[in-house]
Amino acid sequence: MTTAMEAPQADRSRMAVSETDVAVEIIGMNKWFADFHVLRDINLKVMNGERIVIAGPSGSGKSTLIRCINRLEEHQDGQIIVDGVELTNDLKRIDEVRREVGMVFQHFNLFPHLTILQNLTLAPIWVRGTPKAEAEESAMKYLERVKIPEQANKYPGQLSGGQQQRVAIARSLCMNPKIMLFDEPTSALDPEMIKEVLDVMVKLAEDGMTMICVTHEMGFARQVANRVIFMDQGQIIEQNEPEEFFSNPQHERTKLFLSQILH
Amino acid sequence: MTTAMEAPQADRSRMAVSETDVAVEIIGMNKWFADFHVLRDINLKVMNGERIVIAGPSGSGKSTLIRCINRLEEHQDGQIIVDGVELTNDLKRIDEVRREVGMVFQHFNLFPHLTILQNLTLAPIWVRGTPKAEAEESAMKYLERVKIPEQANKYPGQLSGGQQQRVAIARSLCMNPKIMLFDEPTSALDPEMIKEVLDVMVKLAEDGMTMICVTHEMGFARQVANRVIFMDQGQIIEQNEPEEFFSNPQHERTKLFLSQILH
Amino acid sequence: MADRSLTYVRTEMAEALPPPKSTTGISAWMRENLFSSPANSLLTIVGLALIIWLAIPIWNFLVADAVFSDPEGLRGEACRFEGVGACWIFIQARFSFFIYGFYPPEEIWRINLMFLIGVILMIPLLAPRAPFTRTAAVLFFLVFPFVAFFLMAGGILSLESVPTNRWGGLTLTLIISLIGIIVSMPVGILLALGRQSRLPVIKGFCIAFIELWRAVPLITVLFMASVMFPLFTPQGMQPDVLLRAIIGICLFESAYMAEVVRGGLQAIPRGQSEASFALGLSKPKTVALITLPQALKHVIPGIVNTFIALFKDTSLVSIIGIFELLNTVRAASSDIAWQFPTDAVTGYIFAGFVFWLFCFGMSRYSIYMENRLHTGHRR
Amino acid sequence: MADVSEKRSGKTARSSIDPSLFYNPTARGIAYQALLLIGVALLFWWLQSNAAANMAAQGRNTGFGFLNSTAGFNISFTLFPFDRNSTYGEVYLAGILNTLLVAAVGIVLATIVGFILGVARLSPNFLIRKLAMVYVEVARNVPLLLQLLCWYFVLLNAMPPVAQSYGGVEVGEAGLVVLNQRGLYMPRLMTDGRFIALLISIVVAVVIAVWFRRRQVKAMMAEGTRKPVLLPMLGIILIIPIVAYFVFQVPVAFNLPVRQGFNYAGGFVVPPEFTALVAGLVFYTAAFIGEIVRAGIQAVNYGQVEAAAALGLKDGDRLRLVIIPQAMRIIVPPLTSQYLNLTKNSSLGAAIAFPELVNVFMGTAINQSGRAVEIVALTMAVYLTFSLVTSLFMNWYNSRVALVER
Amino acid sequence: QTLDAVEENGYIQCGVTEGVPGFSFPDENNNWTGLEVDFCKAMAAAIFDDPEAVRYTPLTSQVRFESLANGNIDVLSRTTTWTMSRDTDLGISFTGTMFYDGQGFMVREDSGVTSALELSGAAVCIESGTTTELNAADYFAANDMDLSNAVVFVNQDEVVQAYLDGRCDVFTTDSSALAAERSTFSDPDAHVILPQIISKEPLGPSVRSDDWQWFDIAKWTLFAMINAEELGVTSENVDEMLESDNPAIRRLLGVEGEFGEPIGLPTDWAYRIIKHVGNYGESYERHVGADTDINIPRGVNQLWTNGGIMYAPPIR
Ligand SMILES: Nc1ncnc2c1ncn2[C@@H]1O[C@H](COP(=O)(O)OP(=O)(O)OP(=O)(O)O)[C@@H](O)[C@H]1O
Ligand SMILES: Nc1ncnc2c1ncn2[C@@H]1O[C@H](COP(=O)(O)OP(=O)(O)OP(=O)(O)O)[C@@H](O)[C@H]1O
Ligand SMILES: [Mg+2]
Ligand SMILES: [Mg+2]
Repeated sequence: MTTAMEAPQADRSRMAVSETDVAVEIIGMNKWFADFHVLRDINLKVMNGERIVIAGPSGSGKSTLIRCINRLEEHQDGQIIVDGVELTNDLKRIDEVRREVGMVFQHFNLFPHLTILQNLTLAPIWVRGTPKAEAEESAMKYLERVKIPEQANKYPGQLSGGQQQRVAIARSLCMNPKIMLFDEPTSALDPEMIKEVLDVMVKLAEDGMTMICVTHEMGFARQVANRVIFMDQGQIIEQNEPEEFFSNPQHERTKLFLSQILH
Repeated sequence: MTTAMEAPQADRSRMAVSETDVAVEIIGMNKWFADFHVLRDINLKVMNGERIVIAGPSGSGKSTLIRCINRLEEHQDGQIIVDGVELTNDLKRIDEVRREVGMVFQHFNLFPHLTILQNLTLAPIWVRGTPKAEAEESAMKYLERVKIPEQANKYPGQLSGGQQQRVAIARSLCMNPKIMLFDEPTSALDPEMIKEVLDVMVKLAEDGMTMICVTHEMGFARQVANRVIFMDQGQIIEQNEPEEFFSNPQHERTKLFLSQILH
Repeated sequence: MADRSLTYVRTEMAEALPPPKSTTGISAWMRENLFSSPANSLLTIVGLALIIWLAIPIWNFLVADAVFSDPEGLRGEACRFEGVGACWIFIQARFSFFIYGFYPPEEIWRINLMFLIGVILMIPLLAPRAPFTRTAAVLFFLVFPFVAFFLMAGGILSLESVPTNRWGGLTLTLIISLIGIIVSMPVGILLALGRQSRLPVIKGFCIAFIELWRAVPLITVLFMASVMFPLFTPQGMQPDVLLRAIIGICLFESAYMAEVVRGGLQAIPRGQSEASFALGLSKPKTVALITLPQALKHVIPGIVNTFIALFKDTSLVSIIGIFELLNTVRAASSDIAWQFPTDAVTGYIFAGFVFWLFCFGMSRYSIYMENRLHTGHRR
Repeated sequence: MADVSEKRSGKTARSSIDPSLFYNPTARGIAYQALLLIGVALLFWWLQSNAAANMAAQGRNTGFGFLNSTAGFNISFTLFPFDRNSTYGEVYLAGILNTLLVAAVGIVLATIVGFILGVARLSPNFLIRKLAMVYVEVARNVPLLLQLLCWYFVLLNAMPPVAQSYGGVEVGEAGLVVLNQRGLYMPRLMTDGRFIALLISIVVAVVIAVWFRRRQVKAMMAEGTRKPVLLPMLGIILIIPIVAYFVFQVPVAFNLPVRQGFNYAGGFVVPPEFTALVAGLVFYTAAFIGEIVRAGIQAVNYGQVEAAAALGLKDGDRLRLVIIPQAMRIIVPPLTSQYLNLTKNSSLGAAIAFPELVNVFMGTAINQSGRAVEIVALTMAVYLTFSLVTSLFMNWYNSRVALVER
Repeated sequence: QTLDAVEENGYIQCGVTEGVPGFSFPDENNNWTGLEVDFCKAMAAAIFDDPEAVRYTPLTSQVRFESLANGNIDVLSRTTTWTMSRDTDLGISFTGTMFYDGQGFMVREDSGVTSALELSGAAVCIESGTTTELNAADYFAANDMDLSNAVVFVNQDEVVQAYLDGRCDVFTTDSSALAAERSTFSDPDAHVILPQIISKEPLGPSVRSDDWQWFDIAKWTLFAMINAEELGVTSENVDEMLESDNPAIRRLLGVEGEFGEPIGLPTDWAYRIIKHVGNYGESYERHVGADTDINIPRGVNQLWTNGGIMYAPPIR
């Protein structure tokens, strides 16, 4: 049993994963959309500080899975425990979990009627009750981290896609989440912009953030993931550490999938 | 400045350019958009059967120049003489010129409410007064020439971009134009489709059509052009025959431009 | 993955299972749609109470306490008692009056014939992918109005002449709205084109015309038509009240139609007309063959909506004494022979239902067209 | 390359060539416009000369002087004292004010009902959703005039006659709130100039309350703690006027509705025509507003809601901070035109005897004075003004809230 | 000239009410009947010898004068009160009085009101655009009564409906119309018409002022009907009366003299009227008399010889 500790890359040395420190635990989870069994018998344990990449063909349930983690979708069977809180119909718990889990969407979903700064401070002010000045200060810090402090007073519509996605990441970070979820954060971007977003994500990984990413950027997976999970037809088909996963896939479907995307 | 006569390629041998046979002549032409001086002192002479490619950075006035040739834009100074007719405010002359000049647009601009066949026969019937049966017959001939006769009764929305652009070319040809203008005919197309359109254009060139093309397809320019004209900031910076133009650009701006697009 | 090994390969694929009982079936549907939360349950109860509170009296009035037949022939006496609900025999008895107004009974076949022709012509216009659309359009908009007029008015071909003050009922409602749409379409198109013109005088005129009529309520236009038009026409050349009302409605409706058409024209990309110019088509031909057909296709739903509004608005002509449907209903309910406690209400319900039927039908049609346009001609 | 950009600007077009005028687009343009002008001028001249001939034949006067002459009829419901000695000018004013009153009350109520409807149309509750749909489909597809008549006569039949008034009293006695077929009678405030002071104090109180709310919200954002807002606001609005009342010794007496003979006299009366007109307008317009609200909310991308949820914003905050501000941009322009429609539709009050502008001015006044042209023009001018103000507002709003794009 | 135009058309265009029983009322087939309709028929009879050569145009009170003045109709016979301003200012002229009417009040019997002077503060339903509105205001003001409760409708239909539904205590209009409306109520006995007549409302036909010949035709049509009653000529005995020795009757029936010529009519013009329509008394009894639902006593509308004020200048 290899833990993330033994991950080969040098830049991972800073993170500290301890066995007892479970960020997300999913046990025997099933989900249906009406009659369609979209997630089947999902079991997954993510440690604090771990970085998981989820890959798989379109429609395999990747998005649905990570949306279940912060209860944007409801599951019907099994358990999901996030940061020690089990997700049930209890609104209070859901709010609690969502405060600790940041999420970045494929289409950014910035609020177009607010400036960048307002986008960033909205949740800290109204959810955490942070004083405005303080929230703005920390927002500027995160904007600097994603390298666009000069855009603070513009509106989302005035930024490029890459810039918008970086703002979206900063917006999540402003809530000081313990876990970050990414749902194909780069697939709506032009090639030049993909890099600037990935850079930010790599930096985040280096800083030790627990991350679960749905992405097809295999370079990114190689560089930062502790584990790659491959899904098909709503099931986890295979998981492994990146090197092994890419060089030596076990399952037939994995092989097929990899042959298609790594040309 | 080399004339088209001395163009080296073998496949150009069929054309017959005589000095006295001027298709388009532009003399000291200037054009303004409100206060913006978009075309400056343009002088250009195109012989019958010549193929001109116009290149240049975005915003340099290429589109505006060829749109002046069939009076989609009005010029304010200088003379434009097309097929012996000077373009002035006289509606009759404009109609005359437009009948002899075909134009293909970047975004095809097929008429979505008409079938392909109706698109092709519209102008012959309503402008030339050709009987419908005859117009349809010749339309089918041109559709065969652009290799999509089987699509005649579909609507433009049902065709791919490349097919649409070929229809657009056929539509212009149906009017038996003496001169064809192309405004970046391939830049809205996916790579696979570019080729099918360029093929049609090459064929057209081989048949001896007088053509003025705005395009960034340098391969095409090399293959068929008699002359390449390079524009920047509303002026003709340099013109030369293709081999010379590409291998030995004279002007600083041309060099810069070529270095950018030929990687 | 009970023992958390990093490497995991699924050996056996999990089969798709049916969803748990609790998420399917009628009880799950009810839980989801009616009782998903305490607040939602409360709403359900309120909704149910509202339905019961409304439905019982409505049912009683329309059905339980209503008079459906009269063994002694249709007479007003049958409904003259306390607590009577809707008196349907009243509608039965005066039905032909509501539909045809004062039109001479022996000439009613002319109206029916006119309706028949109209409906036959409209089928290819409204049905998707029907043949002869163009022929039908020409016939409907250019020929049908004249045929209909001569059928209605008579006076030629040995048809007895029927003056306009004998026209009435639903027939008149339909006539007014159809004339309204047939006239306002071309006028509206011209105004919309004029509003797009770069010639300042033409543009200004069209804007002023459109904005004036759109600013004022229809009832003032009708009042104006009835009291002011006579002042502005030469003596002896007096359009009758109906014609004046129709002129007023057409002016009013053209302005609305112009705005609808303008919306369509603006949606056509400039490349379309440029391509047309480049082919050598003149400006009028470009408008007629390229821009306008596309624009009109885009705004069919808008046109239908305008027509619905116009159809409802025809009821206002009753205020200036024209016997369209609503006014025939009112006139009938003040008839001595049909005095009973609910005469007005019964009449209003009938008129309301007829209007509703037409308007609802048209709005459904417009939604259907809209959906079809979204998908139409796409791959 | 020659650079001639300084030589001249493009505005000075050259004209060295002079084609035959017939084919010159500029010349054609001028000709078309001249034709139109001449046509319109001829039409107006024709109309004017007909009118002049007709008026002369009928021996009629023209001009706006009649506005100062006595009207000689009563208006049953006015916002200022009006009797049969009032002038036509006052009739005009009374009509405008009544129209505005109906419009104002109708707009407020229709907005409330419409928003509730719009939200109900999107409710997760099946029953509520369908009920709202039935409402909308009925209200939109039946002519307003018919609805108004129904409301009016249903209302009259639902109310008791005077003798059996709700809250009724014996002849000669004064009631407090009385409801019957003649209207809703309420006490009317009787007071003198000092009452103005009270009014001012209420305005001041509201201003202070609004300022207070701003301050609290700002503090809330600055310090990040929730602070009480509603209760203190209510306190401010109540306490200041009460203090003012005692300080200025404002005399407050009420004129109560007294039963005399047929009816109640005195007090403030809301006639059933007003109620029916407002009810009908609200019922009808709310259906349209409901659809606008629904479309506005639906137009907000669902991703926005999800993003807000993912940030941990609660249901209410999501609505208030994310959905409503975005939906409002889409809702406001069509909403204002519905407001304008409601105002225009209030003219149907003429059919149920509510003395709004069209009824008293285009109806009664035109018949008593015979000044058709003047009165039609004056009436239309009012509605034109409404429409102009509305479109000015709409332009202003659109430019203010337009999303900034690249 | 109106007569020429009318003869050309082959019919008279007559403006009538939208339906007041007894005066002008359409049945299901749009056949109009009533006292005022008889006048139009009489004119048609005089001109065409055919009482049915009439086209009826129902008019609201707002549009009636405009319609006449502008030639939409040839004669207005629509419960219209003859007043000076209307006669002089609107381009129309009244041709005589067909019915001496006056504005009255109707109340519910159970209200216990017996006199109009008790009506202060009552809610009054009125149709707009009529003299009724002004008369009521004058009457209430003159008697120091309160008329702040007037409810004014554009259409008569709504006025009646609102009164019946209890919106008003009082319904006021010309007493003839009150009687006519009452006859349509489901319970006519529950309503009483108060004795006070607060205005002079001579109802009569009117024509445009610009055509004196047409004016005379209209005027003498009415006078012929009244004279016929006075002379005892009825539609039944008119043929026998042709043989009468009474010179007045002989002149009336055109046996003696050429009285039709100056107004462009044949000499037997009055004979035609009486033959087809009858004399004034016949018409009155037929439409509003004691045997009808309307039941308006003859009252002042009796001939002057019988104590009324109906009086026509002699034909001579
Ligand atoms: N709200 C929904 N209702 C019904 N079916 C849904 C819903 N959302 C997703 N699905 C279906 O569930 C399946 C899994 O969807 P999901 O979005 O999780 O796939 P994915 O792996 O993220 O695919 P992609 O790579 O295209 O984003 C798909 O077949 C999809 O059609
Ligand atoms: N209708 C117009 N009004 C004002 N300015 C215009 C107009 N059309 C073009 N321009 C301006 O004129 C300049 C030249 O435009 P043009 O379209 O001819 O450039 P181009 O060389 O074709 O560029 P591209 O390669 O991007 O098509 C640009 O700066 C453009 O912004
Ligand atoms: Mg996905
Ligand atoms: Mg270009």
